[in-house]
Amino acid sequence: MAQVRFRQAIALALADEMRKDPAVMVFGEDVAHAEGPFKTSEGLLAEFGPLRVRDTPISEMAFTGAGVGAATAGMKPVIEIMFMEFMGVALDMVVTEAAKFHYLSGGQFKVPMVIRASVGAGGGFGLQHSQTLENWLVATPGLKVVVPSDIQSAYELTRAAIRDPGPVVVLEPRALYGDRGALEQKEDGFLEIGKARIMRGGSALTVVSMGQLVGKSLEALAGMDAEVIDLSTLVPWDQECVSQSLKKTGKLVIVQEAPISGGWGHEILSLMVSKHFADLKAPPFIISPPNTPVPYGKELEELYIPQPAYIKEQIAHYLLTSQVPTPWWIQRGLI
Amino acid sequence: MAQVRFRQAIALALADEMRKDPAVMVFGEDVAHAEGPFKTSEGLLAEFGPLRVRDTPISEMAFTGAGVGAATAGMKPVIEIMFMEFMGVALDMVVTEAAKFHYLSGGQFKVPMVIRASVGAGGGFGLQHSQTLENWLVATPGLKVVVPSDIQSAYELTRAAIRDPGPVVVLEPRALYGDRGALEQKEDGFLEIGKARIMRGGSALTVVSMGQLVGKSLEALAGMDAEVIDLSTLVPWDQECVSQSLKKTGKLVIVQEAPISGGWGHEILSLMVSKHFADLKAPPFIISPPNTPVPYGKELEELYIPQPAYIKEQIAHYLLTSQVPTPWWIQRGLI
Amino acid sequence: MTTRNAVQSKRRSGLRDPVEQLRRMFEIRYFEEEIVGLFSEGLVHGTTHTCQGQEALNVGLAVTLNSDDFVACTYRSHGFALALGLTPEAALGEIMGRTTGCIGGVGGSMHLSAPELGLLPTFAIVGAGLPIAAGAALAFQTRGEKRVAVAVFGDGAANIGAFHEALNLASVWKLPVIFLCDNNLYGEYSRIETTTSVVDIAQRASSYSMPSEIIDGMKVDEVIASLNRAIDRARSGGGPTLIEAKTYRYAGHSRADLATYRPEGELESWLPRDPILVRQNELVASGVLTLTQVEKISEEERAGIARVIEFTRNAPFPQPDAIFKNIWTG
Amino acid sequence: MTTRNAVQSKRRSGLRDPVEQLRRMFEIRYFEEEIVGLFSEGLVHGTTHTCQGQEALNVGLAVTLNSDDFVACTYRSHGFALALGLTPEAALGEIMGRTTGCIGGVGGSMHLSAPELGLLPTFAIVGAGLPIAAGAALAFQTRGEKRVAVAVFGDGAANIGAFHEALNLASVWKLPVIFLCDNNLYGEYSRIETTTSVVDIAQRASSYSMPSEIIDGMKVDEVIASLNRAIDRARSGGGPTLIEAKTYRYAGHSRADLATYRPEGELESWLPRDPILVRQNELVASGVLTLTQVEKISEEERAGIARVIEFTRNAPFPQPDAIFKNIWTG
Ligand SMILES: Cc1ncc(C[n+]2csc(CCOP(=O)(O)OP(=O)(O)O)c2C)c(N)n1
Ligand SMILES: Cc1ncc(C[n+]2csc(CCOP(=O)(O)OP(=O)(O)O)c2C)c(N)n1
Ligand SMILES: [Mg+2]
Ligand SMILES: [Mg+2]
Repeated sequence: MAQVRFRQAIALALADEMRKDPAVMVFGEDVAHAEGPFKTSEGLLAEFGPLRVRDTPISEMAFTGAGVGAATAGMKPVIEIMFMEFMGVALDMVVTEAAKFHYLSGGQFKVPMVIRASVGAGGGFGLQHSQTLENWLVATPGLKVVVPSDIQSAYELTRAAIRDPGPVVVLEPRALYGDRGALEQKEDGFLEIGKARIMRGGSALTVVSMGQLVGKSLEALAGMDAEVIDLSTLVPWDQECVSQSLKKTGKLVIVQEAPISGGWGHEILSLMVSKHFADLKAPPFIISPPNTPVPYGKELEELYIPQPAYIKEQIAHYLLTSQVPTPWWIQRGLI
Repeated sequence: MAQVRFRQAIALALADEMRKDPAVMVFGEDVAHAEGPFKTSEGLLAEFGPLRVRDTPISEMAFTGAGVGAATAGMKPVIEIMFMEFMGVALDMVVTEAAKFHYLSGGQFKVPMVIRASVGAGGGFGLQHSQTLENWLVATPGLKVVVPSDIQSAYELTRAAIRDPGPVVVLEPRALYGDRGALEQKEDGFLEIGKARIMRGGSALTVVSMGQLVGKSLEALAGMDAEVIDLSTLVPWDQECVSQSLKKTGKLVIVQEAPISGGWGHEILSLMVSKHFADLKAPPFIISPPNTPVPYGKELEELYIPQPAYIKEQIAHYLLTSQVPTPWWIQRGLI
Repeated sequence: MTTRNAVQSKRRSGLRDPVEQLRRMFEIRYFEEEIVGLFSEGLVHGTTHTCQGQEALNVGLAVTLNSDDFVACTYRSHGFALALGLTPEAALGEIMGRTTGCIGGVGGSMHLSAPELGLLPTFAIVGAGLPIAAGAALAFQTRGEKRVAVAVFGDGAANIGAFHEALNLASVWKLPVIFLCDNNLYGEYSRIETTTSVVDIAQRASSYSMPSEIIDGMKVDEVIASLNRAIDRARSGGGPTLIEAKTYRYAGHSRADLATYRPEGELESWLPRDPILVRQNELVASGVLTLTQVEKISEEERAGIARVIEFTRNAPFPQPDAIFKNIWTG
Repeated sequence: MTTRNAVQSKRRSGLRDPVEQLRRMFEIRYFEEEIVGLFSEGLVHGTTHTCQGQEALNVGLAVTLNSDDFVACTYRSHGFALALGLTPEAALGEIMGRTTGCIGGVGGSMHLSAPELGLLPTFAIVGAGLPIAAGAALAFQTRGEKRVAVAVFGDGAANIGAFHEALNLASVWKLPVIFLCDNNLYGEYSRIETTTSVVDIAQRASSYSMPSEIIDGMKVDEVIASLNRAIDRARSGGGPTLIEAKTYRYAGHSRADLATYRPEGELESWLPRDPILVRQNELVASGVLTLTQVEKISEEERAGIARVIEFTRNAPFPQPDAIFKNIWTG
């Protein structure tokens, strides 16, 4: 199997779909000639030419909207939002237009569009370029949201998203772009949108995570009898998979990069508690960053993001006591 | 006490603050000469003149940003977003700029700005003008969000929001604008931002609601021994108040207008479960609309919004069985 | 559905006949006049935006486009939908929230849609249609098709960011899209000069090195001629055009708005230029129709709308299962 | 802090002297050149955007504004911050994430702030500064103050919606705001003509009935003269102005970008117009300075920056409690 970087897995997924389907096109800021600010469209302009691979002006509203229009007219556009925060100037096109077009046309128009956005902390980009902000995309029936967590899922979810008949947002953990590893290129049998991945089986505890925290969770839980689930799709998320695991373990921990207030984990926890109250052996809880902006500076940013050592310590305490552990910022008396 | 409409309570709150503080100004689409699309700025232009009360072009990004700039330069702007969905073309200014400016200036700049937006279903405005979308505003440390539920809280929260030294979003349930009732105008002692309101005491059950569903919940629970809490502030919400009630009742039900997927109630439920697992006597759950767009048409829209009869039936079943009741769309086999 | 399609394509193709154009303008006028009444009756829920006085623009656009061209209109689109061929039954059914509506009654007055006629779901967010029309044009260009897209928007929409971004993008990519500004002098309750820093919206085309025209939007022939120039340019790879049509919104902004904010006599000053009046006078003057024939057409259309209303009053409301359909693209 | 304020106001007021202007341009140039090295060393985390070649704009702006006027700049603002008076210690401290930084090291290179100098937190979202500067001007106008606000933005930002909305709003309300476009020919890796439908950004002023100027942004005197005209207009109630300064971005867009996408010889063609070279030649020609004195100033500034780097290398990193400060406005 080829050794590639996470960012290359995305470029390969795009290229493989573009070869298969002439309707697939890619545009965004500096995705063509520069091959992407994060080099996630390497080789595309050279192979597919300037009609299907285009640089755009700095106009997220216009080119996201252009994606909606092009999709409605039969193309399968993949557009790139360089940093998730920039969706803040174009959200209308994603949640109010793309997500609702199918319903608004009585099911006649389809919007087979992919919106890729890089998310998350760890790169030292500061508080306006480091958030995950999945919350902008929820409460929007019709819009799917997937989050790759490793090289293989980046490749497969990207291809699955392009083949999906509706709008799909792919949130790419920026911190993983440089990761190197094996990639199996395939033509079908991709990870399904809407299906979670059991990354490791276990019986003492169910850990649900997403994005860059899946790897950190796996590292943290090495040697522990924990079932680690990569949610992989946030909307619609795989209730069945989490349910099955929870029935077995009776203990649920969410590990998320989103801040504790407003983060995605609450929905998982809430719905699972309503459904499996009787199965629970201990209080479920969420491991997350504190409710603060993402700090600049290596040390503080590393502290902000739940790291394996911290996850391990929190979960060890939980398994030992069946009590919800105290987060580091309370332990240290910082709030 | 004067009998006024909900929308007038807002106009009175604005007028009373403008009289007290020359820094307060109001702008938005048709808020001046037309006195607001929903008549929530009645009389302001006449009394305070065109410098402090301004109609804007259809430019949410510009006038929301102008609010941020004016606040930073010492004014206390109150801007109006006619329908919450329109924040989708200006979200950047709210969550990425206003909410982060204080932090980004090392605490030296303040953004004492109020962003008013009408929210919710019930008016037959269709699926792009009927959502609550609180989820756009969470996961944003620094931004406060309040939601009035009746005439008195509309008046008091609006004044409290204007006096708050930071940015505050006021989400006004559009369906309540026409409500008529008593208003006590006061010069201080307003509802505190960050404090929930216990609308009715009770010991068998804790019901947490917000906005137009507070009234529906109160109606639904008439005669039941339920403690009904109006969250009133969504960010930062009053954990202490809900905790105290839950310790007493051991049963928690959230009644929300937001759809079940992505709605605000999950965070309340999730954090309370982690904290009060041992106190829970039955599975907590959420009563909400289905995970669909808001339908047009009186009957369907009424069905979509949890009505008192439905809330009552759901909670009666819950109290009887200590089991989570099945929502109507499952009962009817609609999904 | 297929029978509706047949009727619709006939309504569309027939429009090349000037007499049919007059007939359609009557249809639109009476349709809109009746809506106001139905709203007061409580049969139209929520809100509605009518377009009396702007029928020449509705019909002119429909005449010049092919059915596989795309049109992005606004919440004020009953007239465009009818002109493009949508049946009054399908339009009123939607506005009154009945299953006979073009999307089954779950959308309402602001949300008409007719893919078979090129009508995109009409836009309730100001400015949203412009980038999306540009995107449709992008698809046509990328596939080497000769189709075009048109974005219809108001004077007020020319102040929103999406307008600027869409026109720049369309110009840079030379997209086959026409930006048709329906300048009816008002954005909601605000007159254009109170919100807009130019007198003519068309002036803004220079910011995008884009050709532009200012036309009398009350004259159907002038609308047709101007659109044909722009459409020919677009189809032949010449890129986008900005057309500003000067029109007037006879009614208020929405539902019960009486537009008391308008200067005394402004409406009256526009009435002599009424698009229906102008067109009928032309046809009578050129001997194509007699006044009696015009009267007859007018009465037929009035009666037709009355029948549609009767039909729709009795049409069924959607059942709860309708809420759950067409959310996730299958 | 107060001592820093004293130093800063001296740095600001001293700038009226042409020799100080030259000195400050050297300071900015050496500061930016060193940043690149510090980035490679891993001492600057994340990203950084430098402004070598644009020092005339930095200094020209600082000379013309009062300290109570507001400035909204972008992520590319080390030069503006230093010109406005921020100490290199406070700037580098922030860029290197130390407690000595202007916001204590929690912001980084894109996030400088100096309220005491009128510098708003610099903007990392393209276009965001324009509406916010207009809003500051709105506050000044509403209170009847003679203060002005300036929004500095790039050529690429002229294609985003916020630009359009802000210029229209500023024009309609006649706000005392100056929109200063730093046209350095590139937005990230894209040359202006590939993304922008006009040759001169200033041309877009006509869409807002706004006065505009195109100036040589490499000449500090031309920058000062143009800004003074616009500022006088704004202070006297004449409303906003759009100024387009033609400059050139010597370095790549950010951190390690070598700008290999630039046409052969483009950079070289700009070097003879280098703002420092131009200013120093003027001063030597007019006998204000000798070449030796220029050399001395240059060496002093180079040494000064070296000292600041030494100082900052040893400055402390913020502690965890810093993350929790200044979130909620007390
Ligand atoms: C982004 C956004 N802001 C505000 C509104 C509310 N609104 C609906 S129609 C309208 C006026 C639009 O005026 P114009 O563009 O001239 O079109 P007209 O109604 O005159 O046809 C406004 C402000 C909206 N729908 N979307
Ligand atoms: C809304 C938004 N889109 C994209 C970006 C990413 N970005 C940062 S700088 C930049 C280029 C801006 O070019 P220009 O306006 O010419 O300013 P310059 O960098 O040349 O000073 C881009 C696209 C951003 N920060 N914000
Ligand atoms: Mg108009
Ligand atoms: Mg530039």
